[in-house]
Amino acid sequence: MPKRIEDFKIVDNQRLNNDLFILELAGSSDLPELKPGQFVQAKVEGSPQTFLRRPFSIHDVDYARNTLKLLVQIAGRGTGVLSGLGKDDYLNLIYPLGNSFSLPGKEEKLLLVGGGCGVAPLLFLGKYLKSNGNSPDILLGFRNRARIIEEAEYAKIGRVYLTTEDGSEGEKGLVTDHPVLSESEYDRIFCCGPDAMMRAVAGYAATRGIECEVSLENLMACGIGACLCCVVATVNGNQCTCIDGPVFNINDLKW
Amino acid sequence: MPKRIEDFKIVDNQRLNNDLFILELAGSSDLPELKPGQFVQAKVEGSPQTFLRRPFSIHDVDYARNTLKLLVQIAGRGTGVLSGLGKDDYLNLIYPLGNSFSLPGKEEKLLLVGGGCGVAPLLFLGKYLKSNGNSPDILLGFRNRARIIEEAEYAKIGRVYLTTEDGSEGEKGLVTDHPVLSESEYDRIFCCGPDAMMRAVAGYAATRGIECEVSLENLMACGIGACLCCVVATVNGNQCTCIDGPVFNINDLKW
Amino acid sequence: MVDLRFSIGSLEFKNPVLTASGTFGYGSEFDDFMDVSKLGGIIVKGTTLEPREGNAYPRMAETPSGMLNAVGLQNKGIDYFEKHIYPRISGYDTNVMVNINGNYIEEYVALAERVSRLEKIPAIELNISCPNVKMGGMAFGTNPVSAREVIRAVRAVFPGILIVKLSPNVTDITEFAHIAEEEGADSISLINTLVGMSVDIKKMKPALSAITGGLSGPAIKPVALRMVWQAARAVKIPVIGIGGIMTASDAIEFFLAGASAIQVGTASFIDPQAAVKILQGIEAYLIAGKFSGIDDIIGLINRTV
Amino acid sequence: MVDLRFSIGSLEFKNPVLTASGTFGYGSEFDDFMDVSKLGGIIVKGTTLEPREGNAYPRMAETPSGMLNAVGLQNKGIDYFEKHIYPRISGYDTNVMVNINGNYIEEYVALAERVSRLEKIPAIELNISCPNVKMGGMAFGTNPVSAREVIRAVRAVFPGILIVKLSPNVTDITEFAHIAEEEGADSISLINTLVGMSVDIKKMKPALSAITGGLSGPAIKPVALRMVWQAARAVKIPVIGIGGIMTASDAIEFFLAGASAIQVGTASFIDPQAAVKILQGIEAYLIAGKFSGIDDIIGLINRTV
Ligand SMILES: Cc1cc2nc3c(=O)[nH]c(=O)nc-3n(C[C@H](O)[C@H](O)[C@H](O)COP(=O)(O)OP(=O)(O)OC[C@H]3O[C@@H](n4cnc5c(N)ncnc54)[C@H](O)[C@@H]3O)c2cc1C
Ligand SMILES: Cc1cc2nc3c(=O)[nH]c(=O)nc-3n(C[C@H](O)[C@H](O)[C@H](O)COP(=O)(O)OP(=O)(O)OC[C@H]3O[C@@H](n4cnc5c(N)ncnc54)[C@H](O)[C@@H]3O)c2cc1C
Ligand SMILES: Cc1cc2nc3c(=O)[nH]c(=O)nc-3n(C[C@H](O)[C@H](O)[C@H](O)COP(=O)(O)O)c2cc1C
Ligand SMILES: Cc1cc2nc3c(=O)[nH]c(=O)nc-3n(C[C@H](O)[C@H](O)[C@H](O)COP(=O)(O)O)c2cc1C
Ligand code: FES
Ligand code: FES
Repeated sequence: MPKRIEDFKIVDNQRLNNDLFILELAGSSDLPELKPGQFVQAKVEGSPQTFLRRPFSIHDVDYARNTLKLLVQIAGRGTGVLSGLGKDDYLNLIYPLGNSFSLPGKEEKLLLVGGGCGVAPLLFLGKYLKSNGNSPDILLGFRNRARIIEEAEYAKIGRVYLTTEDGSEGEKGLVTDHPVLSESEYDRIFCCGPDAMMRAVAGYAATRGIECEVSLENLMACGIGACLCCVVATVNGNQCTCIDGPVFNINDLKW
Repeated sequence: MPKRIEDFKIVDNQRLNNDLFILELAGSSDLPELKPGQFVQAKVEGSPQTFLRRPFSIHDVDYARNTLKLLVQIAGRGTGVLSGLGKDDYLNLIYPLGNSFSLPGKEEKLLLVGGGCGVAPLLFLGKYLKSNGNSPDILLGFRNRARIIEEAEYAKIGRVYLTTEDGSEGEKGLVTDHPVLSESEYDRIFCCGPDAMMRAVAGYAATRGIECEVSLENLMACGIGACLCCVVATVNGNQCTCIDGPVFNINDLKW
Repeated sequence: MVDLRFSIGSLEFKNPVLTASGTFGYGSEFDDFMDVSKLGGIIVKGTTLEPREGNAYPRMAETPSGMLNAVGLQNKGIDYFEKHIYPRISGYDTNVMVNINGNYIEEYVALAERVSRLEKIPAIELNISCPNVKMGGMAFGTNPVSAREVIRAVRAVFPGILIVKLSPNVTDITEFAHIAEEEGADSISLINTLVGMSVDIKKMKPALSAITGGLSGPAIKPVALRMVWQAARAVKIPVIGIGGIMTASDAIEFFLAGASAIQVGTASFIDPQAAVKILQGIEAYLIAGKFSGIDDIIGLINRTV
Repeated sequence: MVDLRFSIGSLEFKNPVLTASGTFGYGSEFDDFMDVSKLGGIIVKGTTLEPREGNAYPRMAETPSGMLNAVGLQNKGIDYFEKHIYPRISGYDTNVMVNINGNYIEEYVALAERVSRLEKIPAIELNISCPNVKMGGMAFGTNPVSAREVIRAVRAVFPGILIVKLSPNVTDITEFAHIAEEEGADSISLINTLVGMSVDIKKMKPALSAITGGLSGPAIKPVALRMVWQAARAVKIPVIGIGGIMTASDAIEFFLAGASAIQVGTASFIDPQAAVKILQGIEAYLIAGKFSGIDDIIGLINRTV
């Protein structure tokens, strides 16, 4: 699937809370087929401190509207500027980038695990899996009730389990504390979220021998395999998270 | 008059033509008394290529509304960004900076000469002189009829003479070609505009022994006399256009 | 039409826009975005005799108008290059050049010999300026004695076009420019990255695993331009300007200062079409200025001051 | 309250935020914007024995995240300084220091002697790194032999606190740091500007009358930080970090890398209150991190890596 560089028009900027917003972007040409786990490199205009592009996972795709969505957390200067984009502003993207989550067999019992804004690629993945005939369980962890996002969307895909760090909703604790992990037998886990969470989930999966894929968020310069800045140590040596990833099977990672 | 650093709110951005616009800015505290010839240093936000502040002459002042106006020509990156400012945006200014045109005697016969966007300080100066009891003649040069700006405003101050390079309005040619210069006897000329124009007018004034002040637009870094970047060679050695100027008597300049 | 050709010795380039080593992969990474063959040439990733894993992550930090990298010459080695990459890239209708690196002079020499056997690689860029490796690299490029030795040794075995890539981390760039010329280099390219550093004040640690890294991007352009100007006045061989070139206007500054060609580096990360856009912009500038070719503007500022 | 004091030898500073020579005038230019006495110290304009007119206009060019200047030490000379400026600035309740410059060692020495008689000037900053003068300046600071000579000569006549300001335009900054320490300097400050250049492609001429100039601002921060880190590990005397410090966060990077104090330069042109804001930000960072004082974070990254 050839990569493109294209101006997208903002059709919506929905603020979820203090830190998070969802940009809906309309392509200026027909969207190619996109795969869950893929990401874009966005050029932040008007931010003197932002020199390089910023990578964001594809959060959702609507081929009928020819739009895609990014779920963005305000982490610093670049994302701060993006949060101010409004209707009819433009955002230049290089896309689609990276590999994708593997397509499981229809009979496999799947668990999607996400935390905080790391849930970004999970919605697209969940919808994709559902259309493939899967109905994955979904385990989401947030800091507290107020931070929970898009629960209703996930509920359309499969059964949703929640944890909050303060116990204000769902189970109290981290995703790996949720009882569903000991009660159910999964064939495969797809996980994305903060590094510590992914490592914990990977640890759980490894000890149980469950197939597990994680989506990494290494610092990137180019996003297209040209700079070798984004590497992760794998059993096959240093690999680029931008082209060999961002999705890796935990068996390949030297974690 | 102490210098200030202050956020101004844009109350109007009026586009005059492709290249020129007028920003009207409201101070967040009461404006101090400003003098014609003084300038501001504006901080351009959201322009990655603009590192330093940008100097602009005070074009007009309305103490009643607590606003001042800048007449800005789109010259590059910074002014391009400023042209996009809209109501309720903010512009941070360091002001008031620089010296000012001298206050002439009431009986003096005065000529204001300006060209292109170099007319910026002339409107404020003209109004100021008028309130002082002078009624200066005003000689303005533009490229063509379409570039003429604010003629009506100047007409309220004194008699307006026009030149255009293509003859589409007023006399054809440069300001120094205008017959009024040979027909009238002036005591004093205040001039600002492109370098070549100011030098030509200074030449005219010098040969006739007319007092003449010009307003220079040297490249500036600080605007407050701290960097010594903006110097002009004078009979007293290199002087800073930001504090010893921008207005200089041509007798002091080594032109 | 303006004449954009330039040449180094017997080697002709269709135009003076090349891509900088380590910033353009092997070219194919950019196939989706442009016709790579339109460029004057591409210089592939820094290559070594043996495969290298490079430095640990994190290897990159953004800085004001620039970036630091400490990749550390990760590459699969010359064997892999010859078998798997060479067949692929030798199809480009442009000059494909290899940037060679080593810990010891012997490695440089062995590598140069290997590359000299690759028919479709007309030139090597001898990198004595990589700041991101513990041995070799910049150690050669900042010491006049070892710079001379390694250039001489490589020149002795490499009959093709030899470009020496200089380090800016020196007191006097002209000293190294002279050495390269004296030892028979056909051209010099500069600058490689400036050694820099960034600290993560939240983690209270250096931002890079290797602590220091190489600074590239527009931040270094004024330094690069100055060194290119100095070097171009010091030597007669063509000088290739590198450093912070993002636009045609940047490139033209380098030509006016004396560069015969330029390389586009970090710019390609932000706009993968940067190199072709720069090429188009140069052409437009020459046409607007009624110049007959790129030669007309090379070193022009030396005539106007 | 956190303890922000720092000292060089016997000289105490109320805090480690100083202003860089040539960017803060004589302090009074900033009186309207802040209480200058709140700063740890100010270093006034580069001063010479005789008055100097500096270079011709244009002396400045904006560059990506930085600027080039080629002021060339314009100042009215030590006589004028003593008569007209000294009485005015000695009223500040902070350390006012003079940055001294010369074409010859004799001039440096004569100037140091003159300044040593000014009771309220406790320290000089010996500038051997000005890139914008034809003689002296950087020529001293990039040659180890003459650097040693000039430092030794000044040290012999100047009993006060001697800070040596180093040039970044050298292959090995630690060599010069060592020389300063060996010759009895009480402190070193770095970096002065990097030599750079800019070309006006419309006029096809260098942007500066002097062709080259000194690059300052955030663009140089990574290079400055690296050199400060290297120098601070090489010597025992306190190192004052300079280069592209715009915010408290930038300043903290320098402290973590080993600087005992910092100077704010170009930042003051864009925000005349930059220095006090940086001071406040440093204090806030120390409080948030529950540090008892600035000493706790100096060179901290050397302990975490
Ligand atoms: C493949 C991939 C997919 C991603 N998907 C999403 C997503 O869907 N939604 C989302 O909100 N974020 C996502 N991120 C992270 C996002 O790219 C960063 O948060 C963003 O670049 C920060 O930019 P900034 O200018 O606001 O922050 P900066 O001011 O540059 O930095 C603020 C903080 O963010 C960290 N940061 C900066 N760049 C990155 C980066 N490339 N990756 C991780 N951390 C970074 C910095 O270390 C710093 O601590 C993804 C990252 C990758 C690599
Ligand atoms: C005291 C003073 C008063 C001024 N008053 C006005 C005014 O009232 N209205 C107005 O439109 N302009 C005025 N100028 C000029 C104005 O400051 C510049 O046009 C502006 O800074 C250009 O910014 P830019 O980022 O758009 O251009 P850039 O992209 O930085 O440069 C574009 C072109 O403008 C030139 N330029 C850049 N900075 C300056 C500068 N400081 N002075 C002159 N030329 C410059 C450059 O050399 C270049 O050729 C004044 C300048 C001074 C020194
Ligand atoms: C990520 C990265 C990797 C690089 N790798 C190499 C390399 O392998 N060999 C080399 O000679 N230069 C290498 N360089 C230096 C560039 O080729 C170039 O000299 C430098 O980046 C300055 O140009 P720029 O500012 O246009 O990027 C690398 C630069 C970057 C940013
Ligand atoms: C306009 C200007 C004038 C300067 N003049 C001097 C000087 O007279 N003496 C000196 O030692 N350094 C001088 N410098 C260098 C600064 O003191 C400082 O070392 C340098 O600018 C780097 O810091 P910055 O990036 O914070 O500006 C000057 C810098 C600028 C920008
Ligand atoms: S970000 Fe450049 S190779 Fe992955
Ligand atoms: S602009 Fe800095 S002294 Fe005039």
